[in-house]
Amino acid sequence: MPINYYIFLSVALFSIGIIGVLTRRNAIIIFMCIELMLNAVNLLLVAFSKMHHLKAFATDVATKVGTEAQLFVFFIMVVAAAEVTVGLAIIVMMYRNIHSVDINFLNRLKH
Amino acid sequence: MNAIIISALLGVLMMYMGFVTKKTRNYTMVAVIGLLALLASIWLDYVGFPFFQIDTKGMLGFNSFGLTFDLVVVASCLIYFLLSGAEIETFGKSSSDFYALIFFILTGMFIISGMKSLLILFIGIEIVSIPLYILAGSEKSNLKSNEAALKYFLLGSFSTGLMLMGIAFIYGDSGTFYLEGINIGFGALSSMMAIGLVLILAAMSFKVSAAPFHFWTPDVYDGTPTVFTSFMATIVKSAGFFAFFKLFENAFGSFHKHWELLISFIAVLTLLIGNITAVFQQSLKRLLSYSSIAQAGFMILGVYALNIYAKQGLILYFAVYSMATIGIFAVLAKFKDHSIEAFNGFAKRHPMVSAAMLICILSLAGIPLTGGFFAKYYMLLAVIKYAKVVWLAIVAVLCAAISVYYYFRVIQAMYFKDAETYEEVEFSKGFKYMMIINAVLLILLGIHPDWLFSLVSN
Amino acid sequence: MNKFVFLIPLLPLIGFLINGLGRNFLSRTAVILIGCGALIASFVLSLLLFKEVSAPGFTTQIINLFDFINAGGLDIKFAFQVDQLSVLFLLIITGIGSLIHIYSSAYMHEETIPHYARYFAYLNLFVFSMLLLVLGANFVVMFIGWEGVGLCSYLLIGYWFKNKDYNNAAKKAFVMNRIGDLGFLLAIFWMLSQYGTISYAELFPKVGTASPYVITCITMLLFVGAMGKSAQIPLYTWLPDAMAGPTPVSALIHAATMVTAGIYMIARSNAMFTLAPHTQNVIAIIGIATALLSATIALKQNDIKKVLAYSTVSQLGLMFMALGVGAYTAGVFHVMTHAFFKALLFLCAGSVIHAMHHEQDIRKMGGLRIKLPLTHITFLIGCIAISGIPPFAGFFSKDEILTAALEKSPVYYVLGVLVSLMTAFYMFRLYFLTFAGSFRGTHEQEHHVHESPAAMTWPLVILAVCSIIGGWVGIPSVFVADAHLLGKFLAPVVASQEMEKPAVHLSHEMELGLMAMVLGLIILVVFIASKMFRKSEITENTETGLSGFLANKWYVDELYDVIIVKPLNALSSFFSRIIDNRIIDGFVNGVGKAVQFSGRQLRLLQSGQVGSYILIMVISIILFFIFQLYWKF
Amino acid sequence: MAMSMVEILFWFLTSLSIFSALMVVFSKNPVHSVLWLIMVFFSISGHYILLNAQFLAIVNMIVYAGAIMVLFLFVIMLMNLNTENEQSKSKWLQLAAALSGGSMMLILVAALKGNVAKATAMFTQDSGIGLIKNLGNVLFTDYVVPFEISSVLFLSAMVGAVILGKKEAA
Amino acid sequence: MFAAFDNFPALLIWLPLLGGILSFTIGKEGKARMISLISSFLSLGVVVASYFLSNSNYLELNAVSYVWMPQIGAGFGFVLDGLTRLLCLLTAIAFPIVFLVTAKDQYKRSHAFFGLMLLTQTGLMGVFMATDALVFYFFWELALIPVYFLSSIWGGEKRIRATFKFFIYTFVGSLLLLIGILYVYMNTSDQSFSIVSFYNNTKLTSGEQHWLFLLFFVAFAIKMPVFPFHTWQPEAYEQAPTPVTMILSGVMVKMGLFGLIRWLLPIFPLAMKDYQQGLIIMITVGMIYASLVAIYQDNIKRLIAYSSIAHIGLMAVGILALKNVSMQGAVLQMFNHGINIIALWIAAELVERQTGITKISALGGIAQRAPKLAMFLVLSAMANIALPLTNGFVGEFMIFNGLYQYSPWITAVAGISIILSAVYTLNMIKNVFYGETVAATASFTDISRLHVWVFIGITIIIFVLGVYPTPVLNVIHQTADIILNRFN
Repeated sequence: MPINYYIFLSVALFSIGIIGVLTRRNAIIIFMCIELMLNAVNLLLVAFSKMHHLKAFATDVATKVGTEAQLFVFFIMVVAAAEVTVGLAIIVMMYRNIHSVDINFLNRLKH
Repeated sequence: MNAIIISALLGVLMMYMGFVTKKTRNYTMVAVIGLLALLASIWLDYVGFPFFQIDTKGMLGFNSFGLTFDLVVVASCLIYFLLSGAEIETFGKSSSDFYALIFFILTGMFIISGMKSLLILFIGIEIVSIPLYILAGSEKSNLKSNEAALKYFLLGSFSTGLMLMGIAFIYGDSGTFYLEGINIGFGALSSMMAIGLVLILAAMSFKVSAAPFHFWTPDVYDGTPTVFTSFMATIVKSAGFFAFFKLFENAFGSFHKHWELLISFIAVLTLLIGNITAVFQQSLKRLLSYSSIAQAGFMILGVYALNIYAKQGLILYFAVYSMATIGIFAVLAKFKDHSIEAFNGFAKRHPMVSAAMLICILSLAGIPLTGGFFAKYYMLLAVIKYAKVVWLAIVAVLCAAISVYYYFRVIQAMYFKDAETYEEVEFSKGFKYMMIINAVLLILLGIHPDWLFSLVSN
Repeated sequence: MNKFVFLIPLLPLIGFLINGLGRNFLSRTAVILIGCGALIASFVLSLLLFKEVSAPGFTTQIINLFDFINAGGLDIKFAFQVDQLSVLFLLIITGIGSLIHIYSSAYMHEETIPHYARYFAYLNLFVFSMLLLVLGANFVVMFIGWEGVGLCSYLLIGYWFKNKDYNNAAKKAFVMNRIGDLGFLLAIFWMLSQYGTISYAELFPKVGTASPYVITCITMLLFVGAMGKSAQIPLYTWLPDAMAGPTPVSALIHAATMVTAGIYMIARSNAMFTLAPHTQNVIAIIGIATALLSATIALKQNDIKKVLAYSTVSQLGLMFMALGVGAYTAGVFHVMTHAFFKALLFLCAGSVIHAMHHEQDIRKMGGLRIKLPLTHITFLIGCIAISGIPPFAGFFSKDEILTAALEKSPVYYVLGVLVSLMTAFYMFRLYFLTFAGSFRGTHEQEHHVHESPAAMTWPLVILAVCSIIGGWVGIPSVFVADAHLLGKFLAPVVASQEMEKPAVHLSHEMELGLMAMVLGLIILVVFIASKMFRKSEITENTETGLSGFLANKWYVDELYDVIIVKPLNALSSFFSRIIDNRIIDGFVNGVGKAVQFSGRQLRLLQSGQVGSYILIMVISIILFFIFQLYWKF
Repeated sequence: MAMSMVEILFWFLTSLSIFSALMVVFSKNPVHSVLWLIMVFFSISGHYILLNAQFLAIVNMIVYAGAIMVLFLFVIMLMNLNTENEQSKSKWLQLAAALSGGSMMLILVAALKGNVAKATAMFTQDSGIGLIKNLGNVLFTDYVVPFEISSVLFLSAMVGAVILGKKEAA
Repeated sequence: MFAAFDNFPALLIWLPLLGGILSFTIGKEGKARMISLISSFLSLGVVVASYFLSNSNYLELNAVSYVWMPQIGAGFGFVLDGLTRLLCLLTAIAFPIVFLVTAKDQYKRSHAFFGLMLLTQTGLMGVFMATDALVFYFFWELALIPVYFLSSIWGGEKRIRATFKFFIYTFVGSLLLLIGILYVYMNTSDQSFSIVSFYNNTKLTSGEQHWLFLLFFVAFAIKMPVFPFHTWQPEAYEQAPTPVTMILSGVMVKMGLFGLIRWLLPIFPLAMKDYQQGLIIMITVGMIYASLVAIYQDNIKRLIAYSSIAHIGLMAVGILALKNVSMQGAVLQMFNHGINIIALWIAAELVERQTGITKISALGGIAQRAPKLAMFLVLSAMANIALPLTNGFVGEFMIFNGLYQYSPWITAVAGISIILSAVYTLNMIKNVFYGETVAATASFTDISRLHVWVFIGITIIIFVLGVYPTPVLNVIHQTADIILNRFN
């Protein structure tokens, strides 16, 4: 499979994530869509990792090129986990106060 | 490296302070002492005595620019603690946790200051951002604070997504996360690189609240408890700019020509929106958030120019802008009413504090003899040096003139107007002296900025 | 003697300073002593100087006092020039000035001491300025005096400053003078740039080096200056209004001295004017036109001072005509004789007004010859003199002018004669209305009418004597050959104008014949006037038709009001209200408002909705993509 | 042209992930969204395996699909959001959102169509960098500093969760 | 920074600065007043001493220089050459006059008032003496800020708005100036802000010079102000407290003219040549315009403000004509105008203080009640409209003379302003001082002995310079020579 397919796939997922963020009003769904975007990135990074690895592999079979991207994905997951913790805590806190997670109710602060 | 480890340890220490003592005053004391230690350790690092020698595989590296930045950050933070410590203490027992979070944020900044890889940048930015979401929502029963936290969180994660996508594309194009690696071998801008660049630019613009990615700023700053707004709007923003600058200098410097127009557009937009929208604000807190956008517009000029003047100027700008804004916020935090009218006749009631605040405002407005002048001066110099076209500089100064309009509204309220009813605000002696010291420092930086920026060598 | 020339102007200046600064401390006598004393001392010095100058072998003396302006290639010295012309004017100024000072000491007696002192101070300052004007060795010093006399004229016209009309008159005088001054100033600059010098001694010898065009322009500009100061068309309207000042002031400033400054200036720079025939024509035409216009106006005026004022304008017109036809000596001669008789007439008028308690309307006078015998006699002498009846002074000077005019063009002559006739008519109308017939004022006034004190009458007598014999220094060659003392005296400073083609070459017989004819006409006119006005009754009915037109001074003031004053005010109000407040300031404020407005609008973008924030971010990123990827630059 | 097994798998996973992603966005019920998202994660893990990144595939399943999504589910249940009561945004806003998301994709695709790397075949054999042995090795040698640093992140997240989670003292 | 107190420029900066800080901190009204008086008189003494004890050689521009920021080529350089000397003298004279005139006035928080006044003086002195562009800019702003506070705190009814407009307007100008300075600095071969480098070591193309010229000019034009940048002025003058107005119109507007001479013409000679005609025409039109507007004004302060616009325009034209005579004349006139207009303001202030009115049509007859005041007013008004033998005449004569060499037509048009100035000045005198007294002026009392002495001092200056300007001209001619040499 050419790398472009992966690029297009992850771009598509990314865009779907953005559309989700834009169209939904539920904070949790929005957050999920953001996670979707992150996963698109992860997929792309892994694909690129493979691509660069294969390029290097052609000349050097012991090459480690590509490792860094996979580790980056690992770190993204780590960070995402931390983010989810905090994010959900915030959403829950919000819910406690206004009993809703609709972002359209976030309108006390404007202008 | 000193700074990262020590501040992380300090963070952990502060986490456990809550178990050691219940006296909130002590938290501040420990934090301040910790900061002093941090300052000393960074200074030692700067003069060439690092405590730790860790092989980071070239992912972290400290130069005079980064270390000077660290110094500025710690110094500003020191002032912040001294001025606003009392406000943090009002959070009671958990205030030690907030100190911990702030130390973690500082760690993130030090990581950013040494970053040489996109991975480190990403981790650093997240370390800074995640505690900030919490700080924004720290006033749990306050709906505004909730709202600020959620807005900040959602928008922040979104921008993180954008940044990561950008990083992915840049990796796809260059095959490395090292900034130097990205920088070499790219004469022409491939489409992948261009996309990555735009996405990262957008994400970084978001972090430094540059238009059109600034929308979170006023709302979040407004909703966040004032004492943390102060931290967010100053020290954190400096870190954002540092990352912005360092990233674009080290990773994208070689194809500067390809993105200068885009960033100049962002700069102009930021300047215009920040300044013009600020004109109509009635709340000082909100005004300061817009002003922070406006100041960001000036700092972007430094990113636009990417030369030694920009480097030196940004350091100066960070210091001066942080000190001035922290000073104003520290006073504002004592008020319940955040409208400008609340300051009517303030000068008569508290001449010392208002004089110090006046200096801060003048500095923000960039009036000579205050550090703010030289900060702006350096940005202008950098732009003129880089571009040889001055339209950007002219736009910037016209916006600076607009900024005078709203900054001086505060001065007018303090000095020229009288209030019939006013909120009684108490200032401790220490606070007053600290404000004065802060103001004096601002003036000193306005006379001899070279003391600071000469720390940055090329 | 040269070393003391500076004292001549300095003494009045000192008088001014002492009287001006000490007005609250000095006694009335001290004021008089200082004020008059300074002038008399100056006069004595002038006499001494005259003696020196009139001695044979005298050459022009230049006394450099100090460098006034010496910068950037501009070298202007504060210097005096002593020659025949300046000495002549010195004598007129200090002589008549002294008399008027003495006269004033009695005339102004009603004023309180500070104001009395102020009056003398102004008068002294005036004399100082006038002396600077005539003594100056270059145009700048002349200009200093020139504007100085303007200032004093302003101050003295507005001397009774409580009265708004007087202030307006004063302002009008100053502003009109300034218009002329601008012309003068431009001429000075032009001369400076053309010749590099404005000192007479250096300038006049090289006048010819410039092109005729330049000379014409410079002389025209100088003449504009003269117009303002000497009240010629179109800048004459201030002079009748200037009668608001105390009468001695009118006599000194607005009859005898200041208004003749223009004549002095042109006579002084005759070397230049001689080379500018076009200017000369203009001067002659404007001169005669002014003379005619104001003479007609004078016919119908009822204010004793106004008649004299228009008469002055008319006489000045005649002088300018003389200058215009190249008869500089005649012009200066007429300045001198006019100074005598017009000062005399004004002082007499002052005496009348004094006696009548500030009544100036001749319709309310009449029959004063019995009550004021001395004034009556001297006034009559003045009238005869001004009407040009020999052997009184006016005859000689006027005759000389007319003769010169005839040589240039018969038109000038005829018009000049006409002016003379009208002069005789309105002067005798004035005389008869004032002194003949019976008293027409109130009984109370009649009761109080009395002859003026000696300090007022003695100057009258002296001036009357001068008015009689003053003309004898210029006896035309028709009567006695080679008897024109003044002509001989002034010869060194007045370039003889070469007549290219005299229009009419006069034989002595013809000259005598014309003289006799004119004289006959004048006597006829006087006779008519006596018939008409000797027993006139008060006519209150308003004048209509031509006489109304004349009584209203040809409506010139109204005309100026419509074409200059009103448009200027309208323009200034337009500039102030519309352009300045609305447009320029409106723009400045508009920028501020625009910023505020856009601030108000832009903040609506900050809707508080996370969704719209993200939408804007995404759209911006899309735009950035398009820009970065597809924008070819 | 016959497709290899791997290719069939690729296209299956691709269509599954895109479909599931769309379902995440368009499901009315939040719980369904979560479930669809888990589906996306599984298909992406499948892609990882295809790309010989086994470690990440496993981590993705355990951490993301397992831990994180459960957390989401948990929260949704806690809040009793298990209904389709979410009001949708205005039609115009949704249209604008879809349009901008779509054009974002279009632009990216258009820009990347002529990419140089297209010729690279992705499924050839490699040295197995995606295996846990290799990655672990690198993570604890070269990447130990970032690894340690991320502990700070977790510490702050922990502190934050505590701060936000605990009841207000006063 | 300042190594020693052994030289005049340093003294002139330090004296008012220390005086200002001292009176700020001392907090007591009487003492603050005393300090400001002493300090201002000391400054005057120093300037006068510098006239006799040092030479005015322009070539020693860097005579006094302290290292400041060597990395960026900025140093605290000051000089007292002829031009500067005259303007410093003006500053040094103006402040004692103002302090004396207001000696009996009460100001709330007067220590701050005097402190700010002295800071303004520091700023002015610095502007005039600076030989380093950055220092120049610094002091340029330093002179502005205290004035902003002075006017906003102690000013009239609409003070905040008017002063704010004034501040922002001039601030925009100075920011543009800053850009210009930075650009020139970038193009100096030795990366220095020193004026010597600006003069001699810059390589600017003609195109660059053109727009740089405009940047500089706008800043100076706003400060002067010339038409059409003037609309801040009438309002600011009207609303500022009179002591401040005196400084503003007497000294501060000279900053713009000074800037033209020292910081504009010599640096951009090529652009100057090209813009000369347009600018001169614009300013000349502005002079007539301002004079006409002045005629319409019914407020003493606004009238004087507009008259000032016209007069300043004349000086600007004199400078821009690039003729030696007119440049010297303009410099001389800067001094003269400062003195004269301060005298006018004193008169206006004294009228306002007693009657509380500045509306011309509501006043009248003051001369009857206050002959001394009337006398001095007429005197200074006459000097202001350049009557011979007053100082105004010499300056205007020289300006017109030089302008004439440039263009007779423009001279003629500019000359109209002489006539118009007579019109509005005399109108003012007529309506305020002459005529019958009105209700507001019925109980007017004459001026105090102190004011008489101040006026006498001013009068002496007016006449000495009007009759014998040579000593002053000797001081300034070298400046004009050197600047104009750059155009040959």
